[in-house]
Formats: sequence, C-alpha cells, structure tokens
Amino acid sequence: MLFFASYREGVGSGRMDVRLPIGAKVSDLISELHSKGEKFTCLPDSVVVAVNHVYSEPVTTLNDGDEVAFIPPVAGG
Amino acid sequence: MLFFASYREGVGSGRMDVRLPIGAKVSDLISELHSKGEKFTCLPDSVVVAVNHVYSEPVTTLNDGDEVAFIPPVAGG
Amino acid sequence: MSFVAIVRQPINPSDILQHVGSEEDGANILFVGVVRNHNDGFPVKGVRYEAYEKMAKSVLEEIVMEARSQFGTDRIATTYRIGNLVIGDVSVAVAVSSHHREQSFLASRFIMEEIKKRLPVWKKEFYVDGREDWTEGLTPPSVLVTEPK
Amino acid sequence: MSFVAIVRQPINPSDILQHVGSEEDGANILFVGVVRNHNDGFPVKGVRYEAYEKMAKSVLEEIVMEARSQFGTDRIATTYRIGNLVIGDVSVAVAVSSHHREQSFLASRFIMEEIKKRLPVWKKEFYVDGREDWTEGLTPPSVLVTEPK
Repeated sequence: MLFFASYREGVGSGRMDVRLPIGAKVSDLISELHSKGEKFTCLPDSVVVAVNHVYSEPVTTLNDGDEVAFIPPVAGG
Repeated sequence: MLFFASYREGVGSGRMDVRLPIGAKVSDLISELHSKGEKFTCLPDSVVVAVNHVYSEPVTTLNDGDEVAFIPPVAGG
Repeated sequence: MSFVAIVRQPINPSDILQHVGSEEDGANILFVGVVRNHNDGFPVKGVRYEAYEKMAKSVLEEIVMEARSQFGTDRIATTYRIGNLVIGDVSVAVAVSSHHREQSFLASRFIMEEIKKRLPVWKKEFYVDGREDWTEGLTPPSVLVTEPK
Repeated sequence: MSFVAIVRQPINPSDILQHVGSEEDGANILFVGVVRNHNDGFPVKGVRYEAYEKMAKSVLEEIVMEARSQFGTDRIATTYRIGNLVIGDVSVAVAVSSHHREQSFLASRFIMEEIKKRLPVWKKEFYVDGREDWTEGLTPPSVLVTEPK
C-alpha cells in the first residue's frame, strides 16, 4: 500500500504491507484499514484507490503483490 | 483611395485620387468607380471599405482628404 | 503592458512570450502560426503577406484591447509578420498570461479568431507547380459589434 | 512523435515547443503553468509538488493518447516538474502542433483539464506567513470514461 500527500501525513507512513484473505476486494481493504482505527480515519469511505497504477473501483479484486495506492484529491498544474 | 491585394491587381494600381461632390457617401464613391468601367469591375457592389483606417458603412459621408481603402476578404494568420 | 507589432523581420516566438508573465500569473500561452507546406491539398513553397500596415496595427491594438476587457488580463503580446515567408516561417505569434488558465486560453483563441476575421492582411500563396493565388479570405464586418461579455 | 516526461529539473518551455511542429502544421501552441505568488488571496512563497511518479507518467501518456485520437495530431509534448519550486518556476508545459489552429487549441486545453482532474500529483503551498497546506484538489473519476468524439 502507498499513501500520498495528506494521506501519507495522516497515516504517518508512505508505504505499508497488509495481508488480506484471498478474493478480497478494494472495499474489503478499506474496511480492514478503518477497523484498525485512528490513523486510518484520514481515509474517507469513498477514498480513490489505484491498483497497479490504474484507478480502480471498490469491487476490484486484489491479488497477491498488487500495488494499492490511496489517492487524495489531485492538484496538479 | 487605396487598393490592396487582388483589388490592387484588378484595378492595376494601389493608389489613386478621386474628386467627389461635397456630401458624397461611400456608396456614391463605389457607384462612381463602377460607372468608370472595366478596371473597377473587380470591386463587388458590397465591397468592404475602410475610411481613415476604420471599417465603414455605405452611408458614411466622405470628407476632403479622407483615406479610403478597398479591403478584399482578409486572410491573415 | 500589452505589446503589438507588425514586422518584416523573422519573429522569435520565445521573445514574444517574454513580453508577458507576472508573479501573479499561473498560466502563460503562446500561439505560433507557421507557414505550412500545403493548402487545400496543394503543395505550397512560400507565401507573401501584404497588409494595410497602419490600419493593421490599429486593428490589432483594438483586438488586444477587447481581449483585455473581456478576459481581464493586460499581459498580451502579439506580433504579425508581413512580406515574403517560406515554409516553417512564423507569420504570427500571440502570447497571453493570466492568473488562471481559463482566461489565457480564451483570450489567445479570441485574438486569433479576430485576426482571421478583420486584420487587413492578405496572403498570396506560391505553389510548387508554379501557380500563385490569393488565399480565399473572410469578409470583415463593416460595422464591428463587440459581443457583450 | 509524442513526448511525455516527469522531471525534477527546471523546465525550459522553448525546449518543449521544439518537440512539436512539422512542415504540415500551421498552428503551434505552448501552455506554460507557473508557480504564482498567491492562492485564494494568500501570499505564497513556494510550493512542493509530490507525485505518484510511475502512475503519473502512465496517466500523462494516457491523456496524450486520448488527445491524439480526439484531435487528430500526434505532435504533442508535455512535461511535468515535481519537487520544490519557487515563484515563477515552470511546473508544467504542454506543446501541441497541428495543421489548423482548432485542433491545437482544443488538444492543449483538453490535456490541461485532464491533468487537473486525474494526474496523481499533489501540491503543498508554503505561505509567506509561515503556514503550509495541501492545495484543495479534485477527486479523480474511479472509472475513466472517455467522452465519445
């Protein structure tokens, strides 16, 4: 898992590993993090997630070794 | 009077003077030129005219010393 | 801070961009019009721009003033080149800077559209096959009506 | 002929313009985004851009590919700078050339709008009064739907 910008500051780390049951979806990962408590409260329920560099949906199934990035609202340009 | 681009080539000259009655309008000048015959047939009835560097209408009254330019369709850029 | 010129020398687009920009501006746009090697399917080897120079200068100033009042930035520079040009030569450069990108995009586009419509400039194209002809143009509005903002 | 880069060094806008242009193209556009000295009324002294670099590169390539297919020109170059920037530094440059001006204007605008919407880049602003804060951003669409042409 990668956390950027305000999420990185909120979580207190830019990079972290997590173990999930086989077949877990993006939405399961978000619930899992929220259940771990305080430091993940910076991630909104509707947090945007990219899996292996592609914006993904809550129903996307995760696989072993996937790079999951939590993307705060973007502010380029 | 000034003639540009295709009008200059049609009229055979880029610059010419003309005498008009006091109070003559742009439309009178155009009629006057058309009555002079062949070389002015390149000027359409609806020719665009600028008087002293400003696009003008047929009803614009001309004054002594005015610079009257005949403007073919423009093609800048 | 506007800059307007009709020139006979080559235009350096970067120089035009130097005329605009400010510490308050986050967006700069440079439009560069270049002589291309074809028109309506015919290979072109060069062009000649003829202008009613005095009027062209004042029409260009008028267009820039309208852009200033419509789009709220006075950082605008535009240079038009006349005379004989070859393929790849820059015929026109328009630079605008503004706080946000919206104004720069709209103002630069507006200036180019108005140049096409009413700048008293004409283009003769010299084709590869030896023919030459005046490019078909647009009829300028006799009475200029500025669109309400 | 497209060119896409995420860099940490200063961007020279004229270099980006050199990546585009062809003898067939009559219109070149260069958009330059610059760090400005204010945001929402607060004086800014500098910014830091953070990016998800690998993804940002591929999103930028994707945006350029979409612009190519929508606007029919492959002469597109875009460079984004990340890291610490001061007032006046160039953060992004987009250059497009095309046969006619319409495509260049639309493509450059499209690219900037899409960058704002979905490039995974974040900006921390450092204010003159000593505060610092992440600029409010836009939520990228989870599933990207490309508008039909």
